[in-house]
Amino acid sequence: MLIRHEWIERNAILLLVLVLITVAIGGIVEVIPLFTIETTVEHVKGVRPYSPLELAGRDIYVREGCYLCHSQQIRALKDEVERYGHYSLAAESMYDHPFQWGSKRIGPDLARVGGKYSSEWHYAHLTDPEAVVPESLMPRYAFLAETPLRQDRIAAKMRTLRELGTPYTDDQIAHARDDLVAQATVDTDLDTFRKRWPKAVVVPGNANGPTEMDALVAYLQVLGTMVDFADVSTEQEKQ
Amino acid sequence: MPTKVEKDTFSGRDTTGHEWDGLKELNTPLPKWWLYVLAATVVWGVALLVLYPSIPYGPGHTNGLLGYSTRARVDADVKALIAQRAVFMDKIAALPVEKVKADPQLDAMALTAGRIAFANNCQPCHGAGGGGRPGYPNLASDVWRWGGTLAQIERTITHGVRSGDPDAHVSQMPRFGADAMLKPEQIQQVADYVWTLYGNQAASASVAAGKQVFADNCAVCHGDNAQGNHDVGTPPLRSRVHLFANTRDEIVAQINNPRMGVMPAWNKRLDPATIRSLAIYVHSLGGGE
Amino acid sequence: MNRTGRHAAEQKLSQSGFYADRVRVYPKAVSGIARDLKWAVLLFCLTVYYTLPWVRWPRGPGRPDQALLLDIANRRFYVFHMEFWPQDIYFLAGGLILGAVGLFLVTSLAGRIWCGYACPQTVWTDLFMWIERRIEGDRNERMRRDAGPLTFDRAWRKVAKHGAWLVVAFWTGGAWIMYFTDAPTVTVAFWTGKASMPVYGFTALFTGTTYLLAGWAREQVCTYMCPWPRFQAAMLDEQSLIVTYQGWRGEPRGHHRKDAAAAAKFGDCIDCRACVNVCPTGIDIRDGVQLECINCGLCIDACNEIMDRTGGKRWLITWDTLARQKAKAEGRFERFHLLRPRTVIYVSALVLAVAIMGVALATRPTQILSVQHDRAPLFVTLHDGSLRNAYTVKIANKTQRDSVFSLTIDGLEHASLALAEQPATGAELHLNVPADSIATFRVLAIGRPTHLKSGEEPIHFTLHNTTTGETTRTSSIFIGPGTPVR
Amino acid sequence: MSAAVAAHSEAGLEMPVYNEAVVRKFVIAAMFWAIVAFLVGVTIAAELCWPNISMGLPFLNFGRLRPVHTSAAIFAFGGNALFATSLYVVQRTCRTRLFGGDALADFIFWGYNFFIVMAALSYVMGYSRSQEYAEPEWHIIAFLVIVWVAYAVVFIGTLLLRQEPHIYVANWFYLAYIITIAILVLGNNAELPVSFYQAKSYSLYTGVQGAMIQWWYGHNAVGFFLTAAFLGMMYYFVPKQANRPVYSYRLSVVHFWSLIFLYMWAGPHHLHWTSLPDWTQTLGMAFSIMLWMPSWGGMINGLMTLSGAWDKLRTDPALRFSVTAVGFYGMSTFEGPVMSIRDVNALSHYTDWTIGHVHSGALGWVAFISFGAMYYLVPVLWKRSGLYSTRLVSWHYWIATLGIVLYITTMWVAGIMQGLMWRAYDQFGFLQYSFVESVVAVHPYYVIRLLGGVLFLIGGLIMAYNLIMTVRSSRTEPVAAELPAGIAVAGA
Repeated sequence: MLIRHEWIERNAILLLVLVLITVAIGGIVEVIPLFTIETTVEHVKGVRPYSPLELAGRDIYVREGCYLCHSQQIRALKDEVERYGHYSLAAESMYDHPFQWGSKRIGPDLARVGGKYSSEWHYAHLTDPEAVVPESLMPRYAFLAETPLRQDRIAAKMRTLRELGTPYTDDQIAHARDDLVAQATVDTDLDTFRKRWPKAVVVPGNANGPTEMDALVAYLQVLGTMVDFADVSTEQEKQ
Repeated sequence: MPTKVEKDTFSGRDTTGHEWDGLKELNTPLPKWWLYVLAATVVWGVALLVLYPSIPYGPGHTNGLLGYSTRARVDADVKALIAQRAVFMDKIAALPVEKVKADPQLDAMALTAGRIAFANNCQPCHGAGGGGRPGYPNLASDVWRWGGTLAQIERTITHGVRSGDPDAHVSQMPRFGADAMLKPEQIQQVADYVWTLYGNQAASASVAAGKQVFADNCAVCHGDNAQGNHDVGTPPLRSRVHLFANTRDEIVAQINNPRMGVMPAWNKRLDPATIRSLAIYVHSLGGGE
Repeated sequence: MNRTGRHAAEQKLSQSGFYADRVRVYPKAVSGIARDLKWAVLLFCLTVYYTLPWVRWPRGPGRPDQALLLDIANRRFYVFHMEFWPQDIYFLAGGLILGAVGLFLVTSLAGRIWCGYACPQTVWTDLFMWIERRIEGDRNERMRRDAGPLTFDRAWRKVAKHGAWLVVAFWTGGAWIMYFTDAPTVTVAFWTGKASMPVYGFTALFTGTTYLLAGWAREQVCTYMCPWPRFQAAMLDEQSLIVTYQGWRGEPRGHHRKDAAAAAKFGDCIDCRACVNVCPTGIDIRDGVQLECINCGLCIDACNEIMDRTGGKRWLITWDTLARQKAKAEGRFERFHLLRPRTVIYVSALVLAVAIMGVALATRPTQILSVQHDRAPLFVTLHDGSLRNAYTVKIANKTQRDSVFSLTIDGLEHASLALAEQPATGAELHLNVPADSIATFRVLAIGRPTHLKSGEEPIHFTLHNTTTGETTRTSSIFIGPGTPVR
Repeated sequence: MSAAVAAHSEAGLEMPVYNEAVVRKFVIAAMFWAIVAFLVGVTIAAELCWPNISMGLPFLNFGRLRPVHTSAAIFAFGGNALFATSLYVVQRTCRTRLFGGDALADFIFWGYNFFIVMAALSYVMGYSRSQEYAEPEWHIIAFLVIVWVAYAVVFIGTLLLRQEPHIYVANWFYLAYIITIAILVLGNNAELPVSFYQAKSYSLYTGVQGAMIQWWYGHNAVGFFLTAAFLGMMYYFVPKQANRPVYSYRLSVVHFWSLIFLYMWAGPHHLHWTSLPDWTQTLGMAFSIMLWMPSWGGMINGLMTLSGAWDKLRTDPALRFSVTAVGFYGMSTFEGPVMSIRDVNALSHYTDWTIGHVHSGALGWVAFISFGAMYYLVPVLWKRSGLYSTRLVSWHYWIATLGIVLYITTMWVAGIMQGLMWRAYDQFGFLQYSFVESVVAVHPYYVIRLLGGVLFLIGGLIMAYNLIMTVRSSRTEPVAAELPAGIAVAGA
């Protein structure tokens, strides 16, 4: 074996090729089956693509690096299930480009923060976390409430995601900007909106159009609320 | 470069015979303990692969000899926890709500069970912590339509309001304006009167007239002093907390064509212990009578 | 340079074979001051280790009476009269930092004496070697037996040795468990088969690791695996007191001293190899400081013994600093430099850290107050227009007595407090918290603040233990309409 | 070295003239980015003690500065140190000037550092993919790919032109790192821009597959960027500084191949108990455990190379850094497999234990081995007779070591405490602590951690001063002739 190694040491290209093969194996065995094994993403009802305002909010979540302090992944451990709710399913992040499971909890997990607190609380908390949670280590995000949300790109973003496999319908993309505004307006007629985006949470918004904070709160309020676990059997949860 | 196997004077070992920029390598064999530990970790690793779900193939993966699954394990853990608490839940189901409240252990259990049940069932309408929202009562305040004692709350949850359940709370406020039971100016007068009960100012003549209209038409349900009546579900109007009519215009609208809430009966969805726990939790939100 | 037979053996191996057989070290028994010191430290450490779990410390009814008990399951750590909660775990961090700085200090003063005397690996290896020697004899005897055929004599001794090792290892692993659960209880449970699986599992684990590390791996742990020798090697300097062969005195070495003329050519070292034979890591100290040396000083004892016997001068191998050795070789005198910037900094850091921890320990609060404002709803309007905020109040009573705490609030106009469960309100709440426990209360604060600044105001809670008189304050907030946004 | 020179002159061979100019540039950049990385690290550590020192300014918030810290530490400081040493080592051990000409080498330098600046600016301005250690948006990555291909061409070209029959072991590791990082970056950065004119893009992968690919990338960024490549650095500088042959060629062979094979499997241990399927988690755990000895192979080779040169530790301060680095490497590669065990991970994951573990590797191993290499390289590259002050090196060493001790002990204890508090139940079977109580409890640890970071930063500043003075002071006379074997010492 060691004698043959001399061959490798004397031939840079051979060394390169062998290294390439050696390092490729692990990734191939671990990654590819995740696409081919059908149970990897559970078949549960309720998970829908993000509404325009939620998607915009999610982009802000991604931009600000929230994942560095907050996980979005309830592990299958007793205490986490008790603290945060049903453990996360792979299906629940199937439209997340990219996933935001996180790796550190400086703050609590957010996988099921949707509906847990009032929207008013989220506004107050994002503006000045210490005002509502004096022990908080979170920085202030008051500037989000002063920054109007860019509305012109939302349809393009949804089209990009559709190319990547997110099942946005033509109807949804056609109404993207209307829905973006509607979800941040309390008194709009919501019937068509609700049909397109079930379970979406309408946030207060203001007369000048939605701000970045409106979008972020809409996103936070939908987190973990899409799947109704009363309808999910343990068989469906098997991976 | 000419290569030559040399002997290292310090360790007495041979070099491999090559030299790079003055660097040489000894041809020392591998430490035996290193190989042993490597072998041991490989055995350990392979054992894990055999015992647990591990090897993927096309459409599936091996399940391992132990039949282990993290999700099955956590489901079992949570079940065990529920079983540990079930001892208490059975007692909660067997005792009347006041007795449960009086027992500190059962009370603690009921509060926790109630908190979880509330988040899953009640929160969508009544808001987190029972904070309420327009049209849905705030359960944390001290204003009650159908009564805020433990027994009253339990009954409301069990049978609901205008839910179709035979024992549900039912009451109907007449459409004083839409059905022309009061004249428009009378409605304005009584609205002025009610507006003052909220702690606001209005023209005194109109208020006096409104007070009379109220005594003739409204006091029978809302009480002589507008204090409300739990039997018929009328809210106290002399208050700062209101469900549908927070502005004067809304008061007028409510008298013209009243809106009335509906709450489902929960006895078909939740077991008695959970309902009892919910009652104790809601009672603890701060407004319990 | 004189290379030893060990290297000759390795040399043979290096020419063939994929892996190297380990070169066995057969340390010879020795007596002397270093050995006595090592025995004393060993005896002390092992006595403490094996008996400490059995020392009792009455703490009153219903409470553990073990002097040192790390009760992981209930998250309480008992150390004599002190009791630690998970929140006090920073004392562990403090202890670790103290330990690290302490080791830095000791190393810069006196080299690897931790490795040579007090490290558990050394202590148990020493113990295991002592057993080995009682059963298989001293160095020469062991080497002869191992080289010879497998006779009955050799076989029973091997079996006896490993048996004895396993017993000691088991005893060690068992004692470890006793630090985490009541010693008498677990002992009875263990032998009646009623102990939990983790107890048996961890006993087996620690039995196995003790047996392997102290019986088999021995010096290889120090040479290859332990990171500490790397750090300490980097921490030694010219002024550290280490085991040193006084080359200027010993060289040239040689044992042909038939006549005076020949003797005059040689230094004091007669090249008897006694220092090599006793070394537990199998090195030759005469080659100077090296990676494997654990500073145990057994070679000093061996050399002194030989010198006494041959009429030579003692302390050819001794504890000394490199700077002094250099000076001596040049015929100069050099003092010890115990006070150097490094040691001074370490000592001051240690003193400071000990002082801080001492003060923290002495003034450790016996109660903790945690107040969290409810997030939903942020506030409630009552029928009379006053505002109410709810708080989750946790009180940890770390004393051993059931206590009544009074809770008051300041900073809020027209304030009153109530428990969510009880309608009665007042300026002060009286809360019962049982001994050694945390109690949670849902506290409602009602007020009529006339001017809430930007929707919220800071308020303060004061907790007073009516039994001990201790007072704790913490701040929180009171929220009303007109919260910062919208 | 002197032996080699002698051999050359005997054989009548010309010593090739190496491209050291580009190595010098990379050394300067590495030193600069080291200070930046430590400074930003200290800043965000302070923000975790007192969050409002960011004053609510978006570009100072933790979420935007933390990627600046990690990128500056790993890719800017670590990366420039790796470029400097790999290009230095490959020339010398192949006895040939860099392939591709000086312009291409300079392009790598300016290109890579431009990439760093672009990435850092993009984070603070609010462009991030929010994938750990892979935050830059698509256009920055596209640029990086060009630079990296140039790097691979130069490195492999130099290997092909080598004047030595065999490829030295350090170059195996450097080569593996260059190839693998290329695969990882391409694999994990597969993304579709919203428009060619916008920075925003969406990853091709979602949820569970995205998570697996991210940690296949993330763990092997550790495995190849921070481990294999720095082992390459060790394989040149430790034997060089000790002036001893490498301990075991056979161990190099076995641990090299086992390390690069096994490392690629270990990613899923970052996703224990999550919605990643159990089978993948088991693979990750099993291979992480098997990785222990291959990792330690490097440690053994580094340390045992020093036998026979142990006394050099006292005379060569740079070697002191290298040896301590190998010690920390051994500690963190033991801790890693332990933390990959599913039940240990249940406690340690999401806590500060992980942070402590990462920093015992990053500060103790990566930074220290780089410091050792840089203290060696600067006098050699600038042809000085020695370092400006060895006493300052000692100060750097002691201050930095104390900083690491404070950092990793507090984070370890804080992490265990968080883990215990999160899973604590009371006697009725209800959770004992709310999350925010664990936040309050870690505050003192965060303050001590900050102190540890400040000490490490001070050490870095001392080093920068020392190296600048080495180049500029008249105390370290320039030497025209060949290089010293170890480090000669000018000042005391």
